[in-house]
Amino acid sequence: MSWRQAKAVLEALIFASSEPVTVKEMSIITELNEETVRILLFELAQEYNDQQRGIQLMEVAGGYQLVTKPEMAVYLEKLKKVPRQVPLSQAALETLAIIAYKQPITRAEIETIRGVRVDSSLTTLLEKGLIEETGRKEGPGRPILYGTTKEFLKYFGLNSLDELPIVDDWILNQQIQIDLTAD
Amino acid sequence: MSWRQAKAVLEALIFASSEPVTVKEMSIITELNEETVRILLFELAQEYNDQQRGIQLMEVAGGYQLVTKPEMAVYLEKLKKVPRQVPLSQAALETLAIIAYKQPITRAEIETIRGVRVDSSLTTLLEKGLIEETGRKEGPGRPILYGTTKEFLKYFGLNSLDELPIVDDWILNQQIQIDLTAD
Amino acid sequence: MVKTETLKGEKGAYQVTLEVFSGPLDLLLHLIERAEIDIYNIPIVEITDQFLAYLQTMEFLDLQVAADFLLMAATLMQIKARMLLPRPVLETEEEAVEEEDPRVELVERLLEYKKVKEVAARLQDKEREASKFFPRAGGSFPDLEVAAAAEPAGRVTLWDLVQAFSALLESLLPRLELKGMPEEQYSIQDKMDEILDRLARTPQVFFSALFAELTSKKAMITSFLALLELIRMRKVLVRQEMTFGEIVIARWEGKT
Repeated sequence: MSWRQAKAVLEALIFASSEPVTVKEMSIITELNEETVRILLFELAQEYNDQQRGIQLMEVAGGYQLVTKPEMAVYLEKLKKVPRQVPLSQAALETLAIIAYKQPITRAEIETIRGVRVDSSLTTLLEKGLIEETGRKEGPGRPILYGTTKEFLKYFGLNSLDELPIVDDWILNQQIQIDLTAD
Repeated sequence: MSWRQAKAVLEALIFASSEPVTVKEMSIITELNEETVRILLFELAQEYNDQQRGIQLMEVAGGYQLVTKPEMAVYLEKLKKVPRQVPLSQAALETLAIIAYKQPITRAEIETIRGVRVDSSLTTLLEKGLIEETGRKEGPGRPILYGTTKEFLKYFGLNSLDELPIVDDWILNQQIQIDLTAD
Repeated sequence: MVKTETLKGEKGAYQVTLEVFSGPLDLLLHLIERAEIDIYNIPIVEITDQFLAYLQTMEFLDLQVAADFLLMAATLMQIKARMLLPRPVLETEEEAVEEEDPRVELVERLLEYKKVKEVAARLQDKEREASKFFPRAGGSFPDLEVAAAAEPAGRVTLWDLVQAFSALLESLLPRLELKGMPEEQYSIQDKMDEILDRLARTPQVFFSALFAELTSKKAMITSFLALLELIRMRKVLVRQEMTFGEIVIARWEGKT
């Protein structure tokens, strides 16, 4: 496989997949090592930019996906055939914020923080696939624990949970990396 | 809008649309006449070919759409077969653990242990080929029995079911809980 | 919940815009912020009255008042009652310390909730940014759903960056010294803008390329500090595309 062909294959793979494709997967399929795949992807990303294309390569949720460039949004909104998402409500966003930073967490714990019942936001978030049941908490009633999904990362354009905005003195997620707290 | 920009807009429109986009629609959105749109599309199609890309522009009934090139099919097939690198969700793992240790087991029995509906975990595990239907239980409704597959052994690097860590019932339940709250 | 309720008055339809709150804590926080009062010293009588007045307004407008709001009203009235009770004469200092302000728990909840609101607002920003990027929607290939691994992206730690920078400085310093160019006068802010401008043109820049054209050590350090600031502000991402490869600076994805 030539260099150019390899890039074409990667483009086709990322284009055709409904989920972000990981370097590892591309490496297995093309039988090229991961380092080579990364170089190819880097070049591909460059080409999308240099050539002033309408689409670009994006690293999201641990993989790569093709998306339109942000400056195209104004045109895309004019075409009905382009599916659009309804933004989340304030209530759903607050519930999601708590889950994202404090996962795994039970419904009762979320309700204590928000001061309201959260049944309907939980239903919305579960339906949208932004959260999922991750298990059960020890103790009376063994309540369901909730956590965020890969779809959550995709939805907010995040590569991993580490990219969640930092809130001062609300360092709840232990996964937040040292590089950001180092200063 | 420059010539190059117009092409980028058309590319974005065709890419993000759920259905083929017509010349008329593109003309309205870009405020360019249909003849110009056609020329732009022709050029765009050329570029996809000249540059040995993985995708191409295709005119289909009702407009234009982007598709992968036919020679990419072989790689796309492989994409379907790439080993799943995603660790199973906690919910699926919990279900799988119960099946592994208590097989053959019915859905209702799993649900009694887990205390939640397990439809989606079962679907996932069936899709991944980690479990299969092994028969039907005697009695009312003759419910389906589930058991683990050879794929299950491969997935966890086991030679046989005997290699599963030994646990008694009590520990099994505890173990699952510990795993779930570990992080 | 809706932002605007259309109400039918006697003289025809008119609109009333209501502040809609996502919960009683949201309303309470709003009242406190509007009154510009110290959250640690809430004038409970005043705030309780305002809270109840809001509920009355809701009822008056025939809008359903959720049970959670009523519960909060009860809590507020309870606190109010406790604060209005004549304080027992305290015999010792110890007792005085033990006498807890009935507002403490509420204040703690409000502070915690305030953070939730802050995070929700930031998530909303991210949502807005991400909504500008449209994925492919058309004719998805059947069965082609690929489960992607949460592969650790080549993240770079601050320490890696500092090391790379000192290595770079070491290699470039002789050249800088020879040039003897007049020193540039740049602030960190200038350099931050410069880096962002650059990333606006090309989404990714090699770490070394950021410093290649600089003519003094001071300029390089200023640039480096600017880069660190941008990382802290999460305006840029730093990653290593290859295991032993160059460090790459990229625009924060989703941000225009």
